[in-house]
Amino acid sequence: MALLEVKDLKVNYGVIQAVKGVSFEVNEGEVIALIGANGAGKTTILHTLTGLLKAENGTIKLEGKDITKIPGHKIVSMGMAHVPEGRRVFAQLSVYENLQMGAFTRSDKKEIEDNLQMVYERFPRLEERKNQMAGTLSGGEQQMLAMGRALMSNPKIILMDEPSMGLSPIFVEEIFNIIEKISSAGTTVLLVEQNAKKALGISDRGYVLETGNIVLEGDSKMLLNDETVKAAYLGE
Amino acid sequence: MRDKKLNKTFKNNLITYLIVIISYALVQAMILSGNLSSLMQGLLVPICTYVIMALALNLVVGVLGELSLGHAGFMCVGAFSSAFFSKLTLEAIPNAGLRFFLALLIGAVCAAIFGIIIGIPVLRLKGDYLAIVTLAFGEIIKNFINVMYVGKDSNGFHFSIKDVASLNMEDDGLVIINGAQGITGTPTDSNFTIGVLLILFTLFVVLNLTNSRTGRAIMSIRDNRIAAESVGINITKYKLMAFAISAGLAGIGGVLYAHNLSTLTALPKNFGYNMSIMFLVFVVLGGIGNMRGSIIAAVVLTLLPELLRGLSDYRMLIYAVVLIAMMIFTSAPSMIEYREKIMAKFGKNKVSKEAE
Amino acid sequence: MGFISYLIDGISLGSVYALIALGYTMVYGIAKMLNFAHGDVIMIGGYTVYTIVSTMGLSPWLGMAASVVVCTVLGVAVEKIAYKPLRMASPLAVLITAIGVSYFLQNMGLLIFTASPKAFTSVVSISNIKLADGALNISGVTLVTIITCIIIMIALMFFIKKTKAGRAMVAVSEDKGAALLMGIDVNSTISLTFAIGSGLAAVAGFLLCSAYPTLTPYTGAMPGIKAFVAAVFGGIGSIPGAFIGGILLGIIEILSKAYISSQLSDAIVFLVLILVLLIKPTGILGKEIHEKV
Amino acid sequence: GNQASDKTSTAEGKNEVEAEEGTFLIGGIGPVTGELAIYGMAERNGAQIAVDEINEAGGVNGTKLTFNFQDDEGDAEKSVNAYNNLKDWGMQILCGTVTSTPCIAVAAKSSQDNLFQITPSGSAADCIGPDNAFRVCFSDPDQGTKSAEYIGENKLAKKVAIIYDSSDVYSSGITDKFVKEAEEQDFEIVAKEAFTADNKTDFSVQIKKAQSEGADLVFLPIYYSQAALILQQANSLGFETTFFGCDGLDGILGVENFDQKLAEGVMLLTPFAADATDELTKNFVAKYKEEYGEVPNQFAADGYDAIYAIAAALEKGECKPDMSVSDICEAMKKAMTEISIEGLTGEKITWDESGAPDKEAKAVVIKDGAYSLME
Amino acid sequence: MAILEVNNLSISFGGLMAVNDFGLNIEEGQLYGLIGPNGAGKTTVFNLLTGVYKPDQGRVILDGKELTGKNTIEINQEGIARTFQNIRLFSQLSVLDNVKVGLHNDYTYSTIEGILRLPRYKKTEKLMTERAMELLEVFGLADEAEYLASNLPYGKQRKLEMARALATNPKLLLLDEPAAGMNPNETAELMENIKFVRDKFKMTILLIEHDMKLVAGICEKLTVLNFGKVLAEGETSAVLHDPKVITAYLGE
Ligand SMILES: Nc1ncnc2c1ncn2[C@@H]1O[C@H](COP(=O)(O)OP(=O)(O)OP(=O)(O)O)[C@@H](O)[C@H]1O
Ligand SMILES: Nc1ncnc2c1ncn2[C@@H]1O[C@H](COP(=O)(O)OP(=O)(O)OP(=O)(O)O)[C@@H](O)[C@H]1O
Ligand SMILES: [Mg+2]
Ligand SMILES: [Mg+2]
Repeated sequence: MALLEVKDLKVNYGVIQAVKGVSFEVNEGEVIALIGANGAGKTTILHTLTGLLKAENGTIKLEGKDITKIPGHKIVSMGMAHVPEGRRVFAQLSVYENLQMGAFTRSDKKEIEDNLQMVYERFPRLEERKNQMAGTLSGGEQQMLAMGRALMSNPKIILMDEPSMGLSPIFVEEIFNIIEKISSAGTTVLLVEQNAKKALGISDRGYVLETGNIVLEGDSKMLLNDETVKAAYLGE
Repeated sequence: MRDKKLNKTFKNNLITYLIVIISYALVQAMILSGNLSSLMQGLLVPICTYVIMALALNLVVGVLGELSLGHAGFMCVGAFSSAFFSKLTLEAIPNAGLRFFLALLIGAVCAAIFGIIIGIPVLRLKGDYLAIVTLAFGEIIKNFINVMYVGKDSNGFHFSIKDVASLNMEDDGLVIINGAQGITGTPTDSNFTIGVLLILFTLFVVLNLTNSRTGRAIMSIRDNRIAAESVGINITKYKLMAFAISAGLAGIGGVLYAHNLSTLTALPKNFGYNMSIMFLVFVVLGGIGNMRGSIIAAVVLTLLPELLRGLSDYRMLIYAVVLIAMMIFTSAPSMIEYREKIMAKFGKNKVSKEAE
Repeated sequence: MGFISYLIDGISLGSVYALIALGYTMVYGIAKMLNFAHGDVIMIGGYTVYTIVSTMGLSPWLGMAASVVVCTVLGVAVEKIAYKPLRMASPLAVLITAIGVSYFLQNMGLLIFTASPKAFTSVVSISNIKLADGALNISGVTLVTIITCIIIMIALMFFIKKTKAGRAMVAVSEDKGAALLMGIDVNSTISLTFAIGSGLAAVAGFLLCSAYPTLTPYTGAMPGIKAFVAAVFGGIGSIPGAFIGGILLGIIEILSKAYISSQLSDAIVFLVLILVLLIKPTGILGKEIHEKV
Repeated sequence: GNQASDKTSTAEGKNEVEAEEGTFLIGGIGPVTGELAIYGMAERNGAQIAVDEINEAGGVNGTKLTFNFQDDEGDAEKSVNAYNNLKDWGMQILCGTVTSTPCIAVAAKSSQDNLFQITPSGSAADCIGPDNAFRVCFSDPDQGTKSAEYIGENKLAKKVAIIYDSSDVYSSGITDKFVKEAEEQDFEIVAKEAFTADNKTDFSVQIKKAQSEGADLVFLPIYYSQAALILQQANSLGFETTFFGCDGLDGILGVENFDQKLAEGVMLLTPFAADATDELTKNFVAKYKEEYGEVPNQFAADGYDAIYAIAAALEKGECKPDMSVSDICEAMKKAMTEISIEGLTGEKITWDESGAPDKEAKAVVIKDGAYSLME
Repeated sequence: MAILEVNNLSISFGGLMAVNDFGLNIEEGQLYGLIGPNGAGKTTVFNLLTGVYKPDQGRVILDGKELTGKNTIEINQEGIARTFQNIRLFSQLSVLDNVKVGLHNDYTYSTIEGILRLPRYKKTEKLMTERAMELLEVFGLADEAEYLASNLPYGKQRKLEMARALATNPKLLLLDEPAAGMNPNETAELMENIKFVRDKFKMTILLIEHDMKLVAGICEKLTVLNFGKVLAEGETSAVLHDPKVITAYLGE
């Protein structure tokens, strides 16, 4: 059984249909890449998965349970975390407080503390800046914070929306390393990326989205060598 | 493409002007044929006043993007300065038209000056802080007029903030502004036609301003102050300008108001923050930045309590309920979406019919 | 002696403003909306106590408890019916709706309780404290109000900083979407905010009416606006700011009446407010939010 | 979005009172919502009682009266709207308006229409500016002057403090004249402290000023809702003095749950006292209580008297309901100066051409929780 | 002659030295890159150059003119225009009007002329529209001229910001991560745009970018910032092979 299973998902903004019947699945332990041009509907899909948007049609199943109609705030404790596009850190709160916010649904103090240390280990910069207001962090720092915050809920599956956007080359490497580490630590990852090359490089399978439809799917290596993908997304 | 856009704004504005003009013609026709009730006839000038106020406020709220809770104050300045003038020159200028025209100028200019004075804090403050300062200004104006006594006798003007007695006037003296009792005996120089002309004037100023270099500068400040600065827009200048013009127009509204009734007092009811809030209701209900919407909202909301008279004691309660319901209907995202969908269906049907 | 006695009067008046401002600022800080109907919830609270204590002759404690319950339920109901549909709409739309609610409550009060003023029986039975041989007089209500204010202020700050629900409120106030992603139930958090805000309004209601014991359907309107001014003065959204703003507003109001002009005191109060905001554009304790470019 | 067509559909603004053929159509205007609602409601109720009485007794020369009261929220503009609404309804005589500023605005309109107007309680001098406008109550200047005279002549005080509402036409009107008359009288005004509509809960400063200036009388030309607060606050400040007010103070004993001990010794110059023992008052108070569950105040009495004045003038002027508004007005204008009525607010009230009533002000003092006439 | 000369520029926030003794020399017509790790202070340098922040110390000289201490508006009029890392468009204005706001100071008529629609209004507006359309053409935005700026797709929004900045007719154009959020194809197109702008308008351009393909592809010289300090500067290829830069920024 797939960990996350999406069937015939349609999402509208008013009269505009942004997602036009998308089906895909994510198996436990996989890293799945969702690539596509600007405005293809990637963010919209992620927002629908975690309840920020309502689906017009279709079902979303997490561990076999239909979560399509479940209110968004209950989804985190079911094991799905989301690193949103544009980071959306709590600007007026400190780095530490932001991380604590990530563990909102949990109550085991001890484990939260362990989790925090794990995040600090992975992102030393966050520990250095733990008392700085998140709003004044640089772009890259905010991205780390957003990932750290999502990890604080100890999720089974983590959705990441363009985590490499605006990061320095060394950091892009770093982020993808971290994603791999997160994955090898047992967390399933659904990764939305503009940086198709890197995303397909670390993922097991990939889906290509174009104007609200999945036009191509398959093994990431296969996609990397696909001529149309090369032309459209890899800039080769 | 470009021409299309120019045409579109032009068309849109033209429709707005036409709505006003056609409404005017219809109402005139009804008056002439004796089909308009006294109540409605009496409401015509007040409606014009509120339409002007809504347009003026929309310039600040919709175009400049700042919240003002003090427009009743500008209106108050316009009303009192012009009523003062008209009462004073009642005999000196027997021609009502000329007198009213001069009163208009005086009211607009005085209010605009206050607009600039208020504009100064506006430059430093944002959002709710600005709102409270405009509210404060409005209240100061009201409070001050309530203790202002001005009289004139053979020795000239006398001024006091204590009482009539301390004006120390000769016996022939005429008290013009009598504290809380305000000004009585202002000539009723305004009428519906003048009101509509003033609406058209206000519309002309607001719409043309918005579609000009100045208007773009003001709107760029609204949309993103930092970016506006980065392309060299003088924030101070344009904010002040928007405030001054808006205040001047509100002053015109005040002049119209003052010359419709024979009494003018600066009570909380007429010129308090509640009135400013009422104007804000017009603007928000009509759609922020939407001039035509402001006009319609001002008309509807001025008529509504009068139309509800039949409900007697429940009148204002129902009014409140209707206001809330209208707000939710026009602004709730779910409602907007719902309306969009219906419109889309409607539109589609039309298209497919045409295709057949 | 005169000055000190005026100062005490100022603090008495200010403490009432402060108490109302706390509820205002709390709702503003979290829900980011100016709940212009706050003052009218206070009025409903006052009438509830009046009905139970003076009309039905029951105990003031019961009156106060009932008032808190009534206001809390009212606040939550109003939020659900009138504000919630506009959650994602422009803040101005919500402001206007709040004004509609304010009209509604006032006219409701008018229909139920008529326009005739009712004399409120104070719920505070502590007698006045006289200092300096009776030259200085601090009323029992003032003492209770100030102490209540301080307790509420500290409790609110503790609640927001330290409790889970409090932190949820902060997150919701910053970014509702991101808060949802943290697993926070945004709707019930906002309901809770209104519940607390309205509960505070009830407390403000019976202390306001104890200090100034006439009750009409419009009792809450003016203090509501003053408290809004106080909250902005102190830095809207800041809880200690509301307290300080309220007290200062009261003091300025009384001193300007006493030493400058009772006719122009409104103007003077507002003038001081403007000057303070010009020097400190976000109020006394307001955080200056620097936008990172 | 067409404004004009909106108007047509409602041109005949709905009105809950049927305009009955063959009756005199009397309109009333005053605030029944908003902060001044209490005055408008009292007046409406008082007038309604009078109308019912007259109709029960067979009407005026056999013609019944129909009364229609419209809300104006105490605002001049709304008042003109109410006036126009009543005109659409067919009003022939106006009993209103309740408050002064609207009254002046409406009088300007009614004089254009030459429609007879009598205001029960519009006390500003200008309320009866046009010659079609009359009033029942005393004028503000009258009340100010009379109060000062009364205090001076009866040597009630040497040092007088005034607390008044500087944002209110009524209150500041009385104050002006009071101060002026005080110069002629043998007392000194030691403090003149104001409050405003936006600032009427805390009176500690005003009271302390009066107290520290050693005022032995505090003049309160204000309405009773604020006066109740002032009395309470003065009491808690331990300020014992005489309080003296005008007709606005009437009603203070009717405040529900009010501690009447606080009002002990308060004097007021008023034409009406609900505790008066004459038959007329007793009857009226009983009826009012039965109908509306409250003790009537002076505004109710003014409304009642206004209707009786209208009835008397109609009778005297031999008006018929089918006469034109203007003819009725002319007849009544003349009749008004010839009639004399036994009212709640005066024993023999007569009017002169200016429209002002001639009646005795009664000075009453509150003793043992009741009004009692002073000599 | 250097068109931009920056000497020991510094600013700190609280205890943090965000920019520390920063210096920079750019020749006229150069395409210059400013790179460095996240949080190194690159955007802060832009904010200092454009007067958004006031430096604690240091000087900025543009084309021989001292800019230190001037505010944003004055600096723009002296000839520096910029784009923002987090896009800042006039979202409720049309694409065309966004550019016209940029033309505000070069094409003038008075408010009165505007309200009364006098001939100068018509003439100037026409010229403005022509000029704005020219600029939009450069970035391939002409077809979207009537769209609301907020309705443009992300990549086009970035281009619109550049067009708007160019409209102020600057001597120096600052671009903060122009390629962020673009896919490789869009980036390639953007590189052409930037080169075109430089050649056509004889513009000097200073840009911040993390996309090394773009940096290596079009920048002539680079300065690398690390912890607010200059880590390296010089010819692009040399800098990109500097081991210090590789460890701090590029990675293996
Ligand atoms: N709030 C909204 N209202 C209306 N339309 C929207 C809204 N948000 C997104 N859209 C539209 O929905 C479509 C999909 O947008 P989405 O943000 O999901 O794309 P994306 O694939 O994440 O793109 P990007 O790479 O730019 O993040 C686009 O056409 C966009 O314009
Ligand atoms: N207003 C501010 N208050 C406090 N610290 C700030 C402020 N602005 C920037 N900083 C800090 O200064 C440092 C430099 O920030 P800056 O935005 O210039 O980085 P950057 O080099 O542009 O990074 P990126 O590539 O991630 O955008 C960061 O550590 C940031 O947290
Ligand atoms: Mg996206
Ligand atoms: Mg940056």
